[in-house]
Amino acid sequence: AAQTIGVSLASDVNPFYIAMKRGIEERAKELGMKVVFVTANEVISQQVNGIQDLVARKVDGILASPIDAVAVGAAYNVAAKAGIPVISVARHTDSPGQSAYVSMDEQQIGRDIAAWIAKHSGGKGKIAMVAGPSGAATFRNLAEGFEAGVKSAPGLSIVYRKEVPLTREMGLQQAEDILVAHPDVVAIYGANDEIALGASQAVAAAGKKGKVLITGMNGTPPAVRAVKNGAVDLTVDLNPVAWGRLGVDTMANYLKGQKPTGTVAIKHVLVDKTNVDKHLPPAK
Amino acid sequence: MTELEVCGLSKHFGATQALADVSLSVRGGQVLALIGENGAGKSTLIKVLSGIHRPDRGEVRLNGQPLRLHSPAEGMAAGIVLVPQDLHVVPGLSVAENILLGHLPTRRVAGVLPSIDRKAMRAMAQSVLQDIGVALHPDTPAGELSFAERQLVVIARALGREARVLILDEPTASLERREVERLFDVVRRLRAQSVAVIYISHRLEEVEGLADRCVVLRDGRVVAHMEAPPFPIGQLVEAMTGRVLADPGASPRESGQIPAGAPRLRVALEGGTFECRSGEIAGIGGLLGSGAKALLRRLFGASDAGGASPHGSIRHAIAAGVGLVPGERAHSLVMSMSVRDNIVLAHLDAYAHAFARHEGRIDEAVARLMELLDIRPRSPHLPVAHLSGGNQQKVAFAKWLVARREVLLLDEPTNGIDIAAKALIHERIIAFAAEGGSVVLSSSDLPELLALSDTISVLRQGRLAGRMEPGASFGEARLRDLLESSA
Amino acid sequence: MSRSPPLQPLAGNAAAQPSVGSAPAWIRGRAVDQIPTAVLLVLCAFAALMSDRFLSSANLSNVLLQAAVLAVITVGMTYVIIGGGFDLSVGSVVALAGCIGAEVMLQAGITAGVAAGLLAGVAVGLVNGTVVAYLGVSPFIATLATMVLVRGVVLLITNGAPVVGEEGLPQGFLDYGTSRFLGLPLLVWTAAAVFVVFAWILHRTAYGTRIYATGGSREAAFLSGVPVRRISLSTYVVSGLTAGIAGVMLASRLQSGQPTAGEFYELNSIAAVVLGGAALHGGEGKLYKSMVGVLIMVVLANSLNLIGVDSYWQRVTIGLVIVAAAAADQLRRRRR
Amino acid sequence: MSRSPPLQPLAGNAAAQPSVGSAPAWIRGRAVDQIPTAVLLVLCAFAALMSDRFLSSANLSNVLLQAAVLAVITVGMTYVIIGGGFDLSVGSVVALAGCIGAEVMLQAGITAGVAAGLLAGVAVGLVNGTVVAYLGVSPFIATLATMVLVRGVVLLITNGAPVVGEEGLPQGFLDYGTSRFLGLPLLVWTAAAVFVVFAWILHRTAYGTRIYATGGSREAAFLSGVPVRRISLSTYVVSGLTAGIAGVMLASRLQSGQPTAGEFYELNSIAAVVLGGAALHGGEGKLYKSMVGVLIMVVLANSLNLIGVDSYWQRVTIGLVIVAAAAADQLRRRRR
Ligand SMILES: Nc1ncnc2c1ncn2[C@@H]1O[C@H](COP(=O)(O)OP(=O)(O)OP(=O)(O)O)[C@@H](O)[C@H]1O
Ligand SMILES: Nc1ncnc2c1ncn2[C@@H]1O[C@H](COP(=O)(O)OP(=O)(O)OP(=O)(O)O)[C@@H](O)[C@H]1O
Ligand SMILES: [Mg+2]
Ligand SMILES: [Mg+2]
Repeated sequence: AAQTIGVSLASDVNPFYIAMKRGIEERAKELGMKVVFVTANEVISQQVNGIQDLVARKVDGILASPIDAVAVGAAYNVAAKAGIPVISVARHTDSPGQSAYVSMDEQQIGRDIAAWIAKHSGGKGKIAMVAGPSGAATFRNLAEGFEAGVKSAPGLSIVYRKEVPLTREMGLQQAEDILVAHPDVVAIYGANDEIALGASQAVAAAGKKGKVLITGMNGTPPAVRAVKNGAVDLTVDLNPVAWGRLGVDTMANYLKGQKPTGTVAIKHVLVDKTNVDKHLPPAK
Repeated sequence: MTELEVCGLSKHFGATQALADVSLSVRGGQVLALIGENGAGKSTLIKVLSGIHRPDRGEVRLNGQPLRLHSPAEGMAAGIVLVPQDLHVVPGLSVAENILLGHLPTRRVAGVLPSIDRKAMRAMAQSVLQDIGVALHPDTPAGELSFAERQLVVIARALGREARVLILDEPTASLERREVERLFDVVRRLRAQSVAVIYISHRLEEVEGLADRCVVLRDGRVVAHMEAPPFPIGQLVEAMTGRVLADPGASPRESGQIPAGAPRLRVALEGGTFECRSGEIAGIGGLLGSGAKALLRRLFGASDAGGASPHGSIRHAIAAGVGLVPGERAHSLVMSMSVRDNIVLAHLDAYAHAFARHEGRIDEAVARLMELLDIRPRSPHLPVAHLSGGNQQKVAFAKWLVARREVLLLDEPTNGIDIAAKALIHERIIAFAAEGGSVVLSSSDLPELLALSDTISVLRQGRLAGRMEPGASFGEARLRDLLESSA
Repeated sequence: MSRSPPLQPLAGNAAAQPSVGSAPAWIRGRAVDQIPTAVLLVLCAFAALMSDRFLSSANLSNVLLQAAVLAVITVGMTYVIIGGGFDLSVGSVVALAGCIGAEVMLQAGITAGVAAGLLAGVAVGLVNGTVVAYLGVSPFIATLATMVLVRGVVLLITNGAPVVGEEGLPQGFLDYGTSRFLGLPLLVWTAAAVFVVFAWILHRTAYGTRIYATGGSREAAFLSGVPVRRISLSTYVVSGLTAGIAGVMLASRLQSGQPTAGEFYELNSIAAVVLGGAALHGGEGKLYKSMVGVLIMVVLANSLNLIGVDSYWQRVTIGLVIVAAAAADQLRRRRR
Repeated sequence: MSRSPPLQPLAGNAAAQPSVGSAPAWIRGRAVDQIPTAVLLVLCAFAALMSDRFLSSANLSNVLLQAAVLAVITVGMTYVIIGGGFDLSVGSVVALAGCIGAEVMLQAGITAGVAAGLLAGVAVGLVNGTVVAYLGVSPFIATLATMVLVRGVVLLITNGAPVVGEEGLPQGFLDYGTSRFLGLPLLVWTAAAVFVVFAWILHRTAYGTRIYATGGSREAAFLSGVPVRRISLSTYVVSGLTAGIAGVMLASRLQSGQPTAGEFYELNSIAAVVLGGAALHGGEGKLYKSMVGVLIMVVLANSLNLIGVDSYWQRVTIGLVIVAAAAADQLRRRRR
């Protein structure tokens, strides 16, 4: 019988995970494997329940992007006890139940964004941060890396910091307030592309297009297009589709007995004006 | 000896001075009657006495000690027990639980776990109910009781407490003579046990029969003290209203004419057909829980009343000129809405076009009716919840005078209404019938029922159990026979 | 049994009319009715004190813009709540209307798109109203269910991705979201128009009175010939319609149909209505007061951003201010 | 003017006692009362049919484990709702109790940690209860405010990061979250114990009856000498306490104090109570029925995962099932 992989992503409405889901589905089809998804919506206990449901369902392997590093521990252990391998994708955990990790270095991405801003702002000026949802590990790590990066550039300072849900509306509303409170910001850091796209609208409406750097993250197609037309200045291509594919490959190999050691890394790429053409989504 | 004194009490609500410098006292072994027109401040006074309202000024003393109550619970702890005018029972709880709510008997299971002693609770409830001669099952959910039955539960609730001062606010408003008599027996017994009783009623003949002393309130002030019976009704009325009324208690209508013509209303009941002709006042009599409310609702077209309705729906009934004054004010009035909006609610179509209400015409009609029925205070924008009980009842009646009606269905229409206004409403009812209107009148007040009705149908448990036609024997004795035979 | 001296007429008779309280009491009576407005003014004064940018015209127009969408939703929510109901589905309807509107707009033009968005809102309102008024399901549970269900439908329709098309939404529609008239954004004018129309209906027509009656006492309304079911159904339709309008407005503001748009609008909108002094059991409330409630919510968030309060402290502050505002408003109802 | 035949004694007299319906009616009466249970059974049957793993003992214990935390929260929520209130803050309290509990545990041991968690819950309950019962603020707005405020406090305390310490939480505590007794997780036993204790209190003691009275008719209860304010305050304290217990339980399950834990628990918990047949206006409901409501919610989510329904369709399905369950439950109340 075909092997079944259970998948527990952190969210099913975040474009990043939607793209990852596509990669997983594509690759599993190519390999003749079945996939079933359970949903978590960034709610930790729901993810733990979902993973346990997958164990109860006796899937052959589980791919998960844990919302929190510690909280899924018990669920991972249940899977391990049932002899089901769990591979973390994109977000990691310290659980001994974790069989492998397809990783990203969130802190490093944050530092890279800060360095990019330092370079393009001439190393001077005020920065506003619209960080991701409170308490979410990924965005906490990103923000920490970013703040560390800003600290190492003496001319830069963070004058505004707010944690919000990852929606375009929030990006828009926050940027509107930022531009009133700090008309002289040189850059707005957006925790993801949706926030950056919302911020770009507020900046355009205030007639400051091109005068304020806007950074996003995830490399979603609308954001890459926005980089191309200058509305957004930077996004980070995490290539979630490839990531999903790699997750399935890793799992397939694992099930065949080729156990990877430690982490399987995937690279992130900063996308700005200079390299955007290579990252543009294919026109339909 | 218990003595409750009230010294210089004042209380206002917004612009209304409900009590102004009221002083009185009552001793154990006395029944003090408190009377006054609708809105005179009677309920407000006893709400202060029992801890529901805090006074603005003045003091209440119990046995010489100043009493500062913050809730009825504290009042009860001090021995002051109230039967309020607005009947409140907890619909989801049983009769027994309602009666004993404030002091549920508790036992310990296995010597430790606290638990309600349901057996004791039933027994205690049963004994209080028996005291007032009511055959209600203690396990019946209170929500299923008729209005009068709920009134009895509320009375039983008060009688179940150890009272030093018992306050009754219009306890008999929807009770029939038999229950009234039993209640009086209990009150007299308590008086003999030297409980102090304050008794509020608009049935002045009750005051005569029960009270030892009488205080008259008008516009929040004490206008008369009478220290011993008898209390001639004429004098009481004069003190209440400041006017001399021409014998308001007299029977205002000559019954005995059944108008000719086909019945305008006709419904088949178990046990016979109920009919009412044009120009007829058809009385409905019945003891506790007789099903009068259900019959009136059915005549009105309420879809939940069971049985086919003549008009199909309330909307159609209203359009055909039918109006209903339900026995319960809460079913008739939207308490949070103004007097004005309540009065026109059932006739909005006549007072509005598609895009706006005719505010001017509404103002006119409302002002006219408030004047006519003497609804006080004369502020059309006041929420109905802020009116006194009797004034609310007048609003419930005014609702159907605002547009032309063919049929009026009245359930206890004068419940809680003072004697002058009652005469006025009787006049209106009679005039309405004289102009060819049909009236179906259900009332627990037998004199009222007999005085107004042309025919009286007796209901028992929703069945038509008998009918009294005009004639020589049309009268109280015969009606009583009908009501009580086979009951 | 001697008769004691009868009738002792005491003190001077009061007039037939109960005496009217002193003027100050009257004024006090009105003033406490305006507590929400006072709270709003205090908030604004405080914000102006703490940040000199608060009163800048750019920021004030900002505040109105941010309030516009919530205000339109809250118009419908006020209808539902006065009618004795509750609508948790408005946030999902905002997303639905925005996404369907955007989708249709891409194929058939702006008018068709807007119409489709509003229709989608009305459709959900009809479902809510039918389930509540005719099946008798508790409004909370019925609209919680449609909140989840409609969000699912939006995600299915859009596959979870924003609706923008290849070339973006029609320019005319984007212009609507960014243009101004007499210095104020068109979106603010739209909200004002919606307010005026629905305030008239609620406060000046027979239908409006019937909504109050239905919410105030279903039984009494029923016995006064008010078609209570139809009225309560209609309030959900109004709420669906206004949420639909809000969804289209938000789509123009976000230049796309967003499947995740509108989250938490339901709670904010209900909070605004209650802050405006309406009772959740129905029968009470005024539309303009709900708008004051909206402004309290929006000014609060805006001013905390301007002052630069930390995100976590913002939550604490918002919680405190809401409790304080609501408690102040209760002063006027204190009795007993 | 002839006298017509008088009294026509009709049919047999009914007894003084209201006549008792026929046996079938009685059974019918009871049966419709059990609609939520029937819905749960149908759901389970359907799940068993669609997935052969549903009835496996591993999965059933799974379901109970997943239900445990929500069940404990719902115990308190049932108290609040029967008492005529509403508590939106429970989700935030779960996070607060978990984080404070974990923090204290790391410093002062398990017992102190658990006590601290429960105390934190009780404290929030006291605040809610005071604001609602003594300041007279609408429960919706009061607990919405504390929901936001407490979440802010949690984030401030934890700085947004999970509480685990260097070495993780004490082993004994982690064991509690994973151990079993007689084949069932200790967490399930905890929930069962909480249920039994609070069911006794609610259904067997005078205090319990007073809660029903307060919710059923505040006015009647007040006039009967029930200290309605104290009773309604106490229900919020119970809700805070059970949310605190749930928070500690969840922390043991998540092996950490999570500042974002508990989101949406408030809505799920209220939904469970209402699905169990309680009325949001208070005075009605049974604790075991609320537990049936919890199981409906949990089985629904679990079975959709087992069957492998797409997550967007899951939302649609959940919405439909909730409406259907609630509508079925209304059959028994049909009137007007
Ligand atoms: N809660 C309230 N808010 C505002 N006004 C009130 C309130 N309660 C009573 N009033 C006013 O106080 C006055 C006295 O009312 P009260 O109920 O004491 O009259 P009452 O003598 O009991 O009349 P009735 O015979 O009609 O019951 C009335 O004018 C009434 O409108
Ligand atoms: N059609 C009926 N068949 C049997 N019982 C009935 C019927 N209608 C009413 N009852 C009984 O009468 C009680 C309620 O009736 P309803 O409220 O109509 O009476 P009512 O005449 O208004 O009573 P009251 O005068 O005591 O207020 C119920 O307890 C019910 O048992
Ligand atoms: Mg009174
Ligand atoms: Mg009656």
